[in-house]
Amino acid sequence: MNALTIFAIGLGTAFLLGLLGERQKSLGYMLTLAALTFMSAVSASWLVVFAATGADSFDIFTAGTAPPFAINLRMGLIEAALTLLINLTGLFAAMHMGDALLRLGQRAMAVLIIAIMALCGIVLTRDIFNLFVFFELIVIATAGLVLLSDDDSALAAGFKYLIVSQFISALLLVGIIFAYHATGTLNIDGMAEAAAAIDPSVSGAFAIAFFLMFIAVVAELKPFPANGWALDMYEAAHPGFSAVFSAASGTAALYAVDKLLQIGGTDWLPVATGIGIVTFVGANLLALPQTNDRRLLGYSSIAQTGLILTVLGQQDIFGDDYFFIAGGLLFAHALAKAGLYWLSALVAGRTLPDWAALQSRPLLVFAFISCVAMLSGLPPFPSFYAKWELAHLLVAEGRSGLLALILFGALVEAGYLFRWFGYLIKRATPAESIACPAHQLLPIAAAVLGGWALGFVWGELSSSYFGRTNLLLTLPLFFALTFLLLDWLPAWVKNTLAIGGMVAFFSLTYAEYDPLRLIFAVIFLIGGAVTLLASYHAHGRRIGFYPAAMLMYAGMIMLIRASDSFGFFAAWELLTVGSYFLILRGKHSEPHALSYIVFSLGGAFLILAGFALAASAVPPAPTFEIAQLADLVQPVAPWVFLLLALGFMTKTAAIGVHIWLPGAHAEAETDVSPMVSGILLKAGLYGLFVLLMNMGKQSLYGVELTYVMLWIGAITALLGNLMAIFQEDAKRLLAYSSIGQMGYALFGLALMNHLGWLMALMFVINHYIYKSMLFLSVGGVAKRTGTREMFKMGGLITLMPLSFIATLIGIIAVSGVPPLSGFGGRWIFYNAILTADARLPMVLIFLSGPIAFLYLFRLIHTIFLGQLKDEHRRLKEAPFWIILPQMIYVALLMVVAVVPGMVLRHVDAYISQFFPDGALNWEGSTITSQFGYWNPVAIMIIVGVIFMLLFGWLLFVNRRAQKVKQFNFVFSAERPFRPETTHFAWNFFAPYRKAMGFLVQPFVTRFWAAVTDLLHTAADITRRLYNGNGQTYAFHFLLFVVAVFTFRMGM
Amino acid sequence: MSHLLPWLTILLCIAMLVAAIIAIRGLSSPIAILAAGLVSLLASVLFLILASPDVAMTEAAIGSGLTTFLFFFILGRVRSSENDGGPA
Amino acid sequence: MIKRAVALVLLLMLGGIFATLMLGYTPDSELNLTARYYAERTAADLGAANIVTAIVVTYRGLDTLGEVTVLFLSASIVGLVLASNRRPALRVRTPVGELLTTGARFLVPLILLLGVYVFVNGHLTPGGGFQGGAIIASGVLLLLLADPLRHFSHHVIATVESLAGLFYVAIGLAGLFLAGGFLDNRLWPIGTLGELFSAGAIPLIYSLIGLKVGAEFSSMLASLSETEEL
Amino acid sequence: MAYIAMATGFLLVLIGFYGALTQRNLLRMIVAFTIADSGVNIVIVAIGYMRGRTAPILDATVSAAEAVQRIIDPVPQALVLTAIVIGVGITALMLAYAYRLYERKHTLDIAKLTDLQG
Amino acid sequence: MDFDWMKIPYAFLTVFIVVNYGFLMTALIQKIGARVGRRYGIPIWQNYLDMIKNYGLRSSITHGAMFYLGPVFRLSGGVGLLLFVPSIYGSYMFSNLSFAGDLILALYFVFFGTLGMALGAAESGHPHAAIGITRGLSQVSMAELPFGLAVFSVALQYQTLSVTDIVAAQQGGMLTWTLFTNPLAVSAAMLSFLGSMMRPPFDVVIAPQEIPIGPPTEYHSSYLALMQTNRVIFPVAKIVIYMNLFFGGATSWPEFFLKVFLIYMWSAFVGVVFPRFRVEQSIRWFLVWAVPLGVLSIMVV
Repeated sequence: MNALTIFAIGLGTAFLLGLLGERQKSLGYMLTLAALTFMSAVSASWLVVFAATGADSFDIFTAGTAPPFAINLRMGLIEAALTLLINLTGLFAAMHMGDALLRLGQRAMAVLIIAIMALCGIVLTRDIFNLFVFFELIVIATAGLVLLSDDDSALAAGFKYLIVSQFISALLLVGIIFAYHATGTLNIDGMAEAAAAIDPSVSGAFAIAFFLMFIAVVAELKPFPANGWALDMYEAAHPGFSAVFSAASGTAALYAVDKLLQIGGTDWLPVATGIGIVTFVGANLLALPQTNDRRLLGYSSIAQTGLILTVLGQQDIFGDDYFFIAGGLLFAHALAKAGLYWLSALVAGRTLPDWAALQSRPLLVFAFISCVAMLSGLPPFPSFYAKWELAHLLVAEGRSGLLALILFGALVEAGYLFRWFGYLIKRATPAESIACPAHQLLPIAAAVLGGWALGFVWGELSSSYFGRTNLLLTLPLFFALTFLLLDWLPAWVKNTLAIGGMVAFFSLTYAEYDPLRLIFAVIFLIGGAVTLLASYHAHGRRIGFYPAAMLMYAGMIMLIRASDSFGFFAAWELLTVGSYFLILRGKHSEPHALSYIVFSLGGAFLILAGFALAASAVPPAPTFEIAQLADLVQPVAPWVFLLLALGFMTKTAAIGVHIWLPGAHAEAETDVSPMVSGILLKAGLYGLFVLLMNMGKQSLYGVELTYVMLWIGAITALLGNLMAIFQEDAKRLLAYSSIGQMGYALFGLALMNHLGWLMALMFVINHYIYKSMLFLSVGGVAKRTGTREMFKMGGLITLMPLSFIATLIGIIAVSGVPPLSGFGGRWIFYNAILTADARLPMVLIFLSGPIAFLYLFRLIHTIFLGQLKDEHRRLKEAPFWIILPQMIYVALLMVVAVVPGMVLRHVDAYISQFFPDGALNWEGSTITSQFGYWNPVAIMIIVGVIFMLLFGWLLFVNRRAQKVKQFNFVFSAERPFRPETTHFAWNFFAPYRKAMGFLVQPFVTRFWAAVTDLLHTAADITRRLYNGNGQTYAFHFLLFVVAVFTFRMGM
Repeated sequence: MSHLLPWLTILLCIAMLVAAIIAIRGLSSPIAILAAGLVSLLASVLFLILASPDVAMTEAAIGSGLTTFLFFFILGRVRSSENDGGPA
Repeated sequence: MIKRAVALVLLLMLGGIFATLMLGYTPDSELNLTARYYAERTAADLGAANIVTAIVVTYRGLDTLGEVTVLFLSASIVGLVLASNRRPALRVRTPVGELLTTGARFLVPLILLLGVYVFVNGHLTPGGGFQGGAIIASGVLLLLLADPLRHFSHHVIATVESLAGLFYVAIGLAGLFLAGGFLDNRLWPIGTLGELFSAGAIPLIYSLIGLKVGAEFSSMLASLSETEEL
Repeated sequence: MAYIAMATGFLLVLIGFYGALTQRNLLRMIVAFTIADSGVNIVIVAIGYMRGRTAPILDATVSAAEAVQRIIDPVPQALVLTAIVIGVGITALMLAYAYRLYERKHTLDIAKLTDLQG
Repeated sequence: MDFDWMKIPYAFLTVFIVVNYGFLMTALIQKIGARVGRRYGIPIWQNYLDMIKNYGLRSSITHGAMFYLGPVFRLSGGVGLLLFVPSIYGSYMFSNLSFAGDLILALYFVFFGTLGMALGAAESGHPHAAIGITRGLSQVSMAELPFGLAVFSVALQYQTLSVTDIVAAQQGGMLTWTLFTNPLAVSAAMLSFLGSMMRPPFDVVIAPQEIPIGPPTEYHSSYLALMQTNRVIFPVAKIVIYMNLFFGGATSWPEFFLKVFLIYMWSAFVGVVFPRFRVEQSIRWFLVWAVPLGVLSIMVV
């Protein structure tokens, strides 16, 4: 079907609607929908033709004469795809705005159809003046469609829009006529050839003419300083129409700019990039302090258009990946914005927390989060693949400064979008529940399903062009997403399914891993399964828990199995997102989950930049293998190492980037905390292992990077443990202790010798076991007592003996007291530091050893020992399903304590290929290093024998011991009457705080708070730019024109 | 007559600029609108001189005719509702 | 005061840009590529005497189609904008001057005739659909001024407008299937240059445009007058 | 000749913009825009003008054969036709908006229509 | 280490000797302290009387399982520490159960006793016990740091983690003792020694007047008896480590008794002179004085 039929049908229906009387409104509405469906069908048919045959685009002539003398349209793969997007957005917008259209009658419907037809015109036409006419059509149609909204400020917004459009059209007309005069033709392709022919020395006429045309069309894209008018439109217009305005007209204007850039040639590309990047970063920054949801969406859509404009500006270096990248970003933006705007129609309140009304409908929440994920470029969606290629090509061309800006903008955008998601999930639901009639749900469903489908398509594209894996087809992610469909099942069914799936996957694949990866695989899968056992205690359906958990585990196992950098990075982002959803489930976890996602995404972007830098240094193979990190050469290698190390350290919460961990782990649910703390932190460690394994020692400006990591590890260990001492909340104490332990592991890794790595691995295993156990036992106690504050508990040893035993064993293991496995870690540590060259950081590690013992004792003393409170007298033991994993862990600890060789023997051999000297040799039950040997079995026996002897002796002597209750003691010659008065728990280590308190001031938190405040105040200052007066917006536009002109002439 | 043409155009242009300035800085709205109409009329004459009759006719019919009328119509509407206390 | 100063500075800079644009402009002595093609081929291909009309209607037919839609849009939007406060026109108006009513009765048919003449001879003499339509609209305007109480049936204007639009699109499509391309005027024999029935479909198209533009302007004026109240 | 016309056209555009930027009354602003539009139209037509040539109408005086040497560039005129009509369309729309704004907010002063900010 | 069974009776013998020596020595030291204060002091065999009395008491109360295990942990910590380190260098009989890697084991085994004591006392629910534990843990944790640094520098110096080898290296007469080869480490260790001996400058843990004997407040009869035996064994065991590491170890029992007595006198001597530190003062004192010495000893070796 010829593309012109789009125009014919569009106009025909519009005029036909004029015929219908007032009464046949519904007939008119049906006609409108039919027309829009037909137009979408035409472009869909073209898309199928081009996608199938891969034919290149061809021209359609009008008026029977060849192009330069008549207007021609070009229909190609890109045009077909864009027109399809525009028509579909129009169709769904019409469906969504049904009631408004019916209220305003056929004229409004005619205006809508003509608007959509004009947008298709902009995409198809190859004639400059025709482009101008269609732009004017859009201006008038937009001004008209703004009336659909019932908000009375829409009129003012429409008028401001018209004012600025007058300026734009005046400049555009002058530009066109002078360009015509200089080149002799109005056809874009003709003009392009003629422009190339004109020698640039005559910089006068044509360059300025092109400048005017270019600046006018770019102004349609609402660039940052000059877009006050657009924001009012977004805020005031009917959400259905705002979707069209941001998705469809944004797309059309972008493609128009792309056509213009063909004429302008390469020396105009930097101008486009400059405007684009300023818009992207500026709009995102200004979106931070926004409270009105539609205005925020307005800012976000302007930012995304700016990003795509930057990509347009870089098209010379992208070659044939250009449409893959620009298309990925464009479609993700369009679908996400349309979806979000349509969602905003359902929500009554206009501030962000009002969106909490969506909580009652899980499907709408899923729609919201898919749109947010699409916008921030998270894995399964097209923008993720596009972002990956964009980063790689930018760095390959040495434009890493631009990439840094883009990543900064993307981080800010992710920040305010996930903050919004946090409000949606956590805030109190407002009174009026949302009414969602079918005709408003269908468009949202279409947008979301479109997003996921495009995610699959882009996956196929990226696997065929670049050899990347199509994420949606990988087994773990597929398994995780099936849980989305099974979410209506009861929790225990899903739990069994999950555990079964994980164990099955492990049994299928455990042969492939080398010893190091095997340990991590065991922890992630088998460890995950054991931790999931604790989830049996929850009854009901736990909507959203299992998809998130499975997403996290899928991300982790894919991380291990990833051999190339793309798989690694995709897995990294998957586990980040999965863990974010898990953490967000906690009752008060909203701010912490937000800081977690922002830090993790910041780290992920660093890793992305690192891989891009690495890929640019290596000859361009389709996929950059992780192993290739090893042969990076000097100028690039230290920077890659720095970026990747920083990225991984955000995940292991090294000091400086640790502030998200306490909140995230403490506020998470009972069975989520062990998962997040025991298992997730190991992903960061695995990253560091891979990095150090491949890149070894690097030095930047003469500074040994591994030495710096050594110090960071030592400081983290000390401060992590020190902060843990002063915590009143049990889970926060354990969270800070995780930071400390991770500092230990980082220290071990950074020692860069055989035993250091062995110690780190020993730590990985030990830390998983006892941290999960401690979190579970504390979680069980918190569930029973209802509070996490330690001074409110006390004396629970009699009521919850099993939890006590688990915590006791955990404490002995963590503090490294001989019989248990903790001592093994310490022993290897000693041997390691004897051989290591750097000695000063050891001091901090020595100090953090005993300090670790302090806060652990505080944990067990305040919870289990001391005085039992009256209200806890009738507490039962923690639920069975929380106790069971703890007992498994106790048994595991015993096994690892007695026979550490079973686990570490193979790993020792594996590490020796990196560090041949200093290997331990294991024979029988003794382990000898060059300094001494350690026989865990013998120690266990000796200590056991002495212990039993004395215990027997005491039993014999005290046969008739009289059991006395806790409360029965004399205290300064009186019998205490209230247990609370004698339970010493509050500010347990007061002397330590007096002595070492200065080390624990929250410098880092204050630093990050200062950074965010800076961004917010900057945004608030610049926000005053938009004072609502249409004339000032006209001023801004002219200022923008003059500024870009001087910038261009200056360049 | 053809040698007179350049002088005629100059005169015409000056008149147009003066009318435009009046339209912008004019005291009351009606005078401004009339001045704009005048600018449009003079423009159509200028188009004739520049050998484009079609445009001259359009400018005359639509530019000066209809636009000026639209302005007066709206001005009338605003004026009338102004003095009788404005619409409810 | 600062606003004026800033405005002046800005416009000076813009003026600078325009000045450099103008200095770079050299009127070319020969017709450029496209203009020469039009000059040579219009008479032979389309048989239209007025080259500008040929360009407007056939060569850049899509522009004109867009053009007409612009008017259609602004008419319907003005209707939308002003429709919301439609009051029953039950007002008594001071009787209109004698001179106006009789003059109107005499002049209106003449104006309509002139309008029709203009857009029918669009392809021969200067002028065409837009100018003719405007003249007809001014005729309708005169009627309105003369007799403000006359209630123009919106339905009539709307049907005229829509039918004209539909026929225009139909001719375009016909051109696509029968003749060379969309909006091609060689549906009918182009006849001899200068004849009334020459240049294929151009006269038909232009008269349709004339009717449509006239209808749109008058609907705009009618909706404006409808909101008239005491 | 063409220079004079073009210069006046540009001056008109500048005057129009100045008016649009400084006038607070909506109607006066729209008047300024119409003047800017006329200015632009004059510039466009001035571009097409060639010295010593006549209008692009083939009739008795200008036969089809010698048209190439005699007529001026018809294309700008075709463009101006459309530009004028579009200009009118937008002006009509702005007037309707201005009226509706006046009706709803009882003021024609642009500075008072600033309820959407930030 | 091939585990030969003959070591068990010898280990019992060593424990028996050390226990008796401990009783007599601590009584003697207290007598000396009293005589310095111009008091007559307690009879030498006072400790035996206390033991007999405590074991003889018929009434014994217990606050729960962990309370019961507290003293057991404590004493097994003391005995274990003693047995893991060779008392007499060179003699097969009295090298106890020591093996090559026992230096680190000894360093961490000290915590075994402290942990047990703390848990047991906490179970008693007595606030004094809890306050005592806090003070004890804070102070000991900081006191351990210089000692750990000293041990590490010694290990670096002799490149071994076995106590026997270290003692072997110091057998070449007085001048080869670590005291002279690595004075910084020894000074740091001796300062930290004060911290862990609960003698007056750092005895705020069991501060007799403020919180009557701190953690073991609720213990009496046979539990207290066990603790008493540990109060005797543990210092000796700790001194044995100091002796072996820094003062050339003991080749015969009389040399063993003399050196242990002298090292014990060092803490008693300092204890009598200085007033009691609060916990944060003692922490700061260790940080300012002892830790820099330890760090220097590491850097120097």
